[in-house]
Amino acid sequence: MRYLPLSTADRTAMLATIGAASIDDLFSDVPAEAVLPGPIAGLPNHASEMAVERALVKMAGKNATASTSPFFVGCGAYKHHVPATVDMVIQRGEFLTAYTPYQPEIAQGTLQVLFEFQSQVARLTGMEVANASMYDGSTAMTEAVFMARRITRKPKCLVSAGVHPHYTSVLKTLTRFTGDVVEAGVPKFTQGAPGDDLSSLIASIDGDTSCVVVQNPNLFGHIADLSPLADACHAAGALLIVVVTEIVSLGAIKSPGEMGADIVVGEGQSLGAGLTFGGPYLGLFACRDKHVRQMPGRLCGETVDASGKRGFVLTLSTREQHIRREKATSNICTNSGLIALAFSVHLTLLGEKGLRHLAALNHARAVQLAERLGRMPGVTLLNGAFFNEFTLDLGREARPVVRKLAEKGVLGGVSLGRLWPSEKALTNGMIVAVTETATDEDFDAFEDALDEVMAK
Amino acid sequence: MRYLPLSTADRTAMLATIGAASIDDLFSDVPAEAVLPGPIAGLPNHASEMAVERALVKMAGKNATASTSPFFVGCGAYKHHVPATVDMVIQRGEFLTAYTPYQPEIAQGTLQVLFEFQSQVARLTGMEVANASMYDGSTAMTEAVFMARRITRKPKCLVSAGVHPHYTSVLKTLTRFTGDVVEAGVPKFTQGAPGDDLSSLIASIDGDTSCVVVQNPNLFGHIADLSPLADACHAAGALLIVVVTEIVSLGAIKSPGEMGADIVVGEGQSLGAGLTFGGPYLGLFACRDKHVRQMPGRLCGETVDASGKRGFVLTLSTREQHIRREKATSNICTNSGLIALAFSVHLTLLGEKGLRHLAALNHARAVQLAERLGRMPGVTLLNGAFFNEFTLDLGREARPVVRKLAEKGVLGGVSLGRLWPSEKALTNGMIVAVTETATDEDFDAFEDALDEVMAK
Amino acid sequence: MTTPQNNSPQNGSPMNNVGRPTRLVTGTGAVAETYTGNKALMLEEALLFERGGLDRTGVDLPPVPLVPDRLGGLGRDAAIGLPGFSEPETVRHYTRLSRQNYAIDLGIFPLGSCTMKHNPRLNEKMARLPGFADIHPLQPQSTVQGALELIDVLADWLMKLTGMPAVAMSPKAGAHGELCGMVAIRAALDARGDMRRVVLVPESAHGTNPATAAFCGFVVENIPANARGRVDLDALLARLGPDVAAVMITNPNTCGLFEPDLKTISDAVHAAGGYVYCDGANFNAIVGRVRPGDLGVDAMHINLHKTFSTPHGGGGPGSGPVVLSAALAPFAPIPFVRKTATGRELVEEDIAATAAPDSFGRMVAFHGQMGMFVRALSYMMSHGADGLRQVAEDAVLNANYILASLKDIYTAPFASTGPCMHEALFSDDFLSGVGLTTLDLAKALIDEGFHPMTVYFPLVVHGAMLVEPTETESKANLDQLIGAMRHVATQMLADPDAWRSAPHFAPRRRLDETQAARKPVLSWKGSEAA
Amino acid sequence: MTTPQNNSPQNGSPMNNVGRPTRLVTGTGAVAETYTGNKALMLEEALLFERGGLDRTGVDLPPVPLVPDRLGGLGRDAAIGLPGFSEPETVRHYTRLSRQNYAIDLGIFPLGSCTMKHNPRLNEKMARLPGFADIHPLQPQSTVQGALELIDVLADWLMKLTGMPAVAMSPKAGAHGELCGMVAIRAALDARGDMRRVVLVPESAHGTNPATAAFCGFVVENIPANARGRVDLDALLARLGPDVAAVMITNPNTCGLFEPDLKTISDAVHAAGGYVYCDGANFNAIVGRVRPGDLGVDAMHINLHKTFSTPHGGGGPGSGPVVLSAALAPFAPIPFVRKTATGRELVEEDIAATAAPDSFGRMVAFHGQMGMFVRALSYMMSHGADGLRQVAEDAVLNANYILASLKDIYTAPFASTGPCMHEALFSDDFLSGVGLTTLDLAKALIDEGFHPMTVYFPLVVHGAMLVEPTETESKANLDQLIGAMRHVATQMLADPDAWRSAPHFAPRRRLDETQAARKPVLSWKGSEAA
Ligand SMILES: Cc1ncc(COP(=O)(O)O)c(C=O)c1O
Ligand SMILES: Cc1ncc(COP(=O)(O)O)c(C=O)c1O
Repeated sequence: MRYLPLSTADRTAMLATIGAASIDDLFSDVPAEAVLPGPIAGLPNHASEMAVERALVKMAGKNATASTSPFFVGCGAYKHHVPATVDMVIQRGEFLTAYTPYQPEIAQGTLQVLFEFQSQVARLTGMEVANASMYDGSTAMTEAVFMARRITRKPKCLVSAGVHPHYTSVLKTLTRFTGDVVEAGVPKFTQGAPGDDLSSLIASIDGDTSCVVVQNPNLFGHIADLSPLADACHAAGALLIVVVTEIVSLGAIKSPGEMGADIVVGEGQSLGAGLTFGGPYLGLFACRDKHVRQMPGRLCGETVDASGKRGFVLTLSTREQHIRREKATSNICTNSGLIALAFSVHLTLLGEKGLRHLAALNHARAVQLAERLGRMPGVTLLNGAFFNEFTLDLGREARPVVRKLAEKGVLGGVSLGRLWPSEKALTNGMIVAVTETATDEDFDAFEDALDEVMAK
Repeated sequence: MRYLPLSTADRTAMLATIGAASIDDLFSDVPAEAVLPGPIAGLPNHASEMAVERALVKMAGKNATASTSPFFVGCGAYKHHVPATVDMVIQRGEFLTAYTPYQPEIAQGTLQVLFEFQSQVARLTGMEVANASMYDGSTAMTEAVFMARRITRKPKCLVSAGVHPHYTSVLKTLTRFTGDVVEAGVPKFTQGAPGDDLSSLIASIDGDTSCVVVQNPNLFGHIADLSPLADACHAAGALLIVVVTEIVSLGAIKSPGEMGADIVVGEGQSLGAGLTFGGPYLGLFACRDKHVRQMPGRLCGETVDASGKRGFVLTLSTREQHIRREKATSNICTNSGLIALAFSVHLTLLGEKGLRHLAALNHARAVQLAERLGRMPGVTLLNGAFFNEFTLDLGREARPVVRKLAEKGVLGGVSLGRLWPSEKALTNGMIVAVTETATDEDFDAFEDALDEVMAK
Repeated sequence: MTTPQNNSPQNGSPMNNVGRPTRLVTGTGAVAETYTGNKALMLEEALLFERGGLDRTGVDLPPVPLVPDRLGGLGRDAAIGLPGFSEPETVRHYTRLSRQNYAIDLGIFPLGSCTMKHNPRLNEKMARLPGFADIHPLQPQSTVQGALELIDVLADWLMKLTGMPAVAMSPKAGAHGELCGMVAIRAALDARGDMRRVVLVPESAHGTNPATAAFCGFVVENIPANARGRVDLDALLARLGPDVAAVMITNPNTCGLFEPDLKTISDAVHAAGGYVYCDGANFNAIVGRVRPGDLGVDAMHINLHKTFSTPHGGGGPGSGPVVLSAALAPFAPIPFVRKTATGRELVEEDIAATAAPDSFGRMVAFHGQMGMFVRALSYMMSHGADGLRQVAEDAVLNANYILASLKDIYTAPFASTGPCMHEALFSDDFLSGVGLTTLDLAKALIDEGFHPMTVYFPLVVHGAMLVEPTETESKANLDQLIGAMRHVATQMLADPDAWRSAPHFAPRRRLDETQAARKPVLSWKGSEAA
Repeated sequence: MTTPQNNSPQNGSPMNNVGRPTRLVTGTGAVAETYTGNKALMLEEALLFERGGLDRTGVDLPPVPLVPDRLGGLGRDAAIGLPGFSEPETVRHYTRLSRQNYAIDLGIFPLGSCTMKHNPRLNEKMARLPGFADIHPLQPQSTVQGALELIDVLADWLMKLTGMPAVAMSPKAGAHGELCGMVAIRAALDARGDMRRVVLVPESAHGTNPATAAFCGFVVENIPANARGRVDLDALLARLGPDVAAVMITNPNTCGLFEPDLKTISDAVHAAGGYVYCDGANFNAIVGRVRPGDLGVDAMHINLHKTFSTPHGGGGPGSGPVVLSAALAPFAPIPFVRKTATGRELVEEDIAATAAPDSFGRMVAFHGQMGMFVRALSYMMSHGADGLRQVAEDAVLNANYILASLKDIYTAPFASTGPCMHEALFSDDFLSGVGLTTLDLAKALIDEGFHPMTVYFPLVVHGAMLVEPTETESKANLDQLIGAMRHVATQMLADPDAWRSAPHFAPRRRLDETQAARKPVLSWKGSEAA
């Protein structure tokens, strides 16, 4: 076995040192009925690197990859070009194979990266402080709602209908058992502003409301000014939690912080991570300084060493499970360290200049395609304002259309029938995402394929 | 431009420091008639990483890769499975982006690797000392012939007809101008021992002979006992130079050193390098201690530092061009450092145990296919003894057969019509290589395709 | 000429870049400090915010087509404050930072409870195959059959290795897996209208256990350990009753010991109407030799980033699938993969109502840590059933070798009770006389070129040192570690004062954690370089 | 218990693993040496032969089918002596070794004449596309049309950038390119039955120039440099005659200066019946701004591993295509790519007789450094014609910035003659008073975290220091280097004795090169560990 350094001779010598007759002696605590005589049946034995590679390459070959098809799928995961430098950095053994930086003297690399990452996320979201990452956007949102409850000591959480339905159901899974009350709306196909109706959301804020959760751009790609909502929340002593699933949008549109958010959670996948069928992704979590001690997750802070040099450490860990146990702000331990690094490297390569260029490019390309498809017979563009994603009403059930497009080699978007099966009113909706990776040829292929499918 | 750190402001500030009015002032030595007004015409301007990647992926897509076809092509370059660890190591920036170790205090990584590489090559070839690599096997062979002339002070070099014809023509290119006399034979299709006839080679050794160059296994895959040839050379005061193009063979067959070689040159591509359409590959060069000062190329040696710790340095550089200039043993400077590292990592992963297993596997698989194809009507197996490569007489011109096999998606071997166009007697020959990567399905596909082609 | 001024002394005496005077240690002729603060290959690196610029970038992008924007007047006008680097500066920034880290690729990383084993690069290569890395979670399922196959095959391995009938794949890490398991237990209780809410957790448990139980509304009660470092069986049995929803137990436990009574405990808990959650973080000790299913466990998470070699990445990502008993299986979260006539499909919202009526819902958006799944399967296929059994045996052998080789000097609280499993537990009692602690010992090991063991965990042992070598360490490496640990301990007892200030050779000396927490500086507040 | 004995002191006083006593520096309380010899992240690493074993392996292979062998009785029986490592030990061995290297990824690497610029990782990614990395040089040409296209496109870039009508792609490095060019000149002379054999080479030339000329049977004569560091035009013109076959000239030359008279020289050499070989190693200074073809050059090699960013890999591989004038083009080596009606083909042995009757033959087996071709083209396409011009301008700007910022302290032999090109030349004359040399200065820079410049080359300047920053260094990096160089120089003049023993912080102190050469130890002669 190529991964096992011990030779048979080593094993014998070591057993002698230990004073054990056989390896079985070391497992003497295992009750007889649980002892397995030999390798577990029904599983293959060890295999060469060649053989494993052949088998996995075969499996991988059965999937249609984003880069080899005209690709317009979004809804919380976006295909962006990740510079080759990003992968080179995260493959450095010193980053890839390190553990959580528990011994700061020999983990300054990871720690400085986390400090820079936290700073980048805080600035991007327009907040004062960000943590060292959560699992992903959906779990970060749930943590935010719990944090709001801890801060406001109120039970009710209002969730906008524009929030990604997966995110909302993750929240519901846990609130079933925590006594939090969740009121989540149902999206509408309002021409010009698909998704939710902020004014009615504002109307339903009351004295029991701990927080309002809203996504911007929302699931349908619509973008809104959240300032009135923020004011309403604050007037009622509630917190505004803003979810961002396409982080690149913050290179073009006002940050949640600028619009008055108290907590910003996001999915960082767009920068550095790639699609990878949904994971590992990157949960972003940012808030105001005054709330930092109620924050979940790890935090890296600046300090000095014994000789006066600047250094970094994990800090405020009295919030965390390994110290506070059942009183911790969260149970999270392992987070998304390496993806945070990838995010930070990608954002460092972009810089403000590159991020703004990238965001502008995404938006302009999306506008081009939206207007082009919007002109097709039977197709209605629902969005007024949007960033790089928009919703089309196809005037017929969208899910079969998406499948037929795939048969033609075009990955054309996400049908609301898949995401919101319970809402029949949405079944004609298809959400289309456009990034810098889509070429004019991709646009043509999409329009032609859609044309053919709609013709039938 | 993403690779250029200077900003316009930087440039202005620096010109000021220099005291130059414009960048053109710095090029004032360039004669007016040679000054280009602007970017060179007929070439595109800078492009995004995305765009470059798209263009090159398109080009790459036009080639049929070895891993995706039943593959049996050899003749000096072999498809072996390279463990993923090898590529990870050579991508470490500290190895990949270092220069030749001119400052040993901060190049011990490269230097220790070279020392280990030299030791591995010496042991593998059965010699006492090896250098830090040459460009490839063909150029190493030419250097060996020149080294033999320096040692023996004799003009004539006999080249076996079993030597790869590319290698022989590289030698001829240079000897045209150096006064060395090269006598190279023409291969025969001798049943059982295709290639050269060692006894006639022995017969042609005379007092003017500086060296005899022989390849083992030879171009046709045939392996021979070189001891008689070695004795004959030494009796006549000539050196025996042995060329090895499939280095994995030395895990199964007697080393040139054991058979009396004075200089061993080889192509190290089989371990670590991959096919890469012919380059970069790895020239191996080994000899006896007594000849080391006539050796070409860099050498790494052991020494101690000022505090008594063991360390390594480049040594015996008085042989080299940067010191001896026109009297140097060779003009080589940059060699194949990183490929030597890849070779060394792969061989370290294998170890003696793994190398012998790999070699035995290659041989057994080759025997299986050779006997299977040899039984096909109209096909004759020419080899008696061979390692992982053998020659078939197809009873018809082989080159069209190879092309037709390719049309059927099988990369079936190399036709002698391509390598030895001048020798019509060889045109029916096809050289087939078999490595650990070929599966039983590949064998079936090859036989079926050959069957169909031959049927026509 | 501006530069020399920029770099020259602020005052009379020469100062280096980081503001420290550049002394020459007289006599030795050795320069103790350098102008740059670098020491040959030990390189200092400024913050991105100190060196980068808002006008700098390391990417080239196609021009933006000129179209009227549709941002609804919500364009971002104010500067964001994100400095950039050119590509060469970026590569260097992160490469230099990486070199300030210790890692498993550099040497033994014996963090108890963390299973820092070798991370094969084949896994990395496989995870990067476009067929796995470049597919979207919401693509039509017909276009991702290979991905569903991989998840299904991995699930099969996990069920067979644990002897459990079901597995939930989507949890993102161990603690998330615990949450998934405990939520399943809550759902099962609710389904039968059972209001019991107490969860019993051993004192020695990892912090995530009580935190998780509390996170989904349970009330946590500790149960003590006995003198042999195992759960106090009598205390536990005594506490069982109609209010006890579950027991959370770690096996092998966090003292590195096997819980011999687990089966007895499980039976008793089941008899009392509760469930047994097993923390599987230490599965590496028994994989292929013991199936938790045979011990009566109802739910157990598996850290793919421990037992199955996916890299820790400096803190994640992980992956924490949870195997479930027949009693909990119906409540498993969506989505999950199931076979169909033609291939495989995801059970998601659209068909959940009929295909998984009792499912408690989602743990996460999308389908889990695909990138980790590929790595873990690549690892499992490489080892195979035979190799995985050998993994457990070598892991336990290595730990016992360390225990046997150090227990004459190091206090080994439970060594008398027999062999340990995959990790050896020591304490700093033997240093109490000289006023040195586990911390001092850990920092001394840093100078010796090792990552220290887990310190001060588990809490049940004062000054704990938990050493988990894993099976991927050679005997030679263990001998060097043992030699160094014996040397340091011996020297500490002989000359204590020399050992209070380690590390001396690391990029930083001991860091002031108190100051960091008292006035937290958690993000860059200065202004950018340019 | 065997281990502690293995590791414990050989005598009374504690010894560490590498046999040095473990002193405690009293007073400071600092441990000066460690048991392991490691110093935190600076890790010692034994030789493969000391740690590996003949029975150890880091690969798994399918079983060998049982067939009678056909090795003709030539099986290898005796042990070879090749120790192996498991995969984890292998990864660690090479990762630890790598950390003892300096590299461009760590910091500025200002080796004059070597053009150590940033190596983009996009190039690495592209070179690893299976379509380029996994194809055999002897596959039927119909199956490698994309590869032939790449070579053809790259050739077109090289010809346009140099303004030359032909290019030979197969040479494997710069020196090999020189050889190709000089052989072409020999072939051209022979073709016209011309027996001239003298090649004129400036004293300042790189060693490969005279070595190459001699290698293919020419007689080398040096020509002197003038006071301005350029070729002495009069001396050269005076020497021209019927016996002079060629002049080998480097432009910009190895003093980092442009040869303003090259066109004049070329015309004179041609008039005298000779050829002009230009060493293109320094092409980075003029790419996109000057085309050598406009200066009358007949042949020039281009180091793709310098100007076009392919990595040096610790000494190679490189790639040295040679551009050729119309006069030499017919003699170019085979193989080369040419367009056909349907696509592209290789002109090889089979059709050479008709397609390339005057070709002098092969330089190498197969078709050249494909892996480097892909990287170079990826780089050229990224920069484009506009970016490449900027490359030359920034490279020259950076070098002049260094020259201007140091020449008040450092002796700059030719600074008075005007700006330099891509590299700044200094000498250690300014240190002669204190008995310190270029070597001492270089070693001091190692401690400061920089790779030293090229030292003692070119030979025409005593104690030369040739500093080539390249265009991929930021102003901030240059300022730090300048600051450090000023600091070290100032300190050396102030307190010379402190500076004779650097480096102090590198993995090794100064190494004994004399001993290495006097009794060479060039391979491991001991026996393996096990
Ligand atoms: C015993 C134990 N339980 C649970 C966990 C939590 O696992 P994770 O960090 O993957 O959330 C850990 C990880 O350190 C652990 O050691
Ligand atoms: C001026 C000059 N000429 C020729 C060469 C030789 O190039 P290579 O090392 O690629 O053979 C070099 C490389 O150092 C050089 O600097």
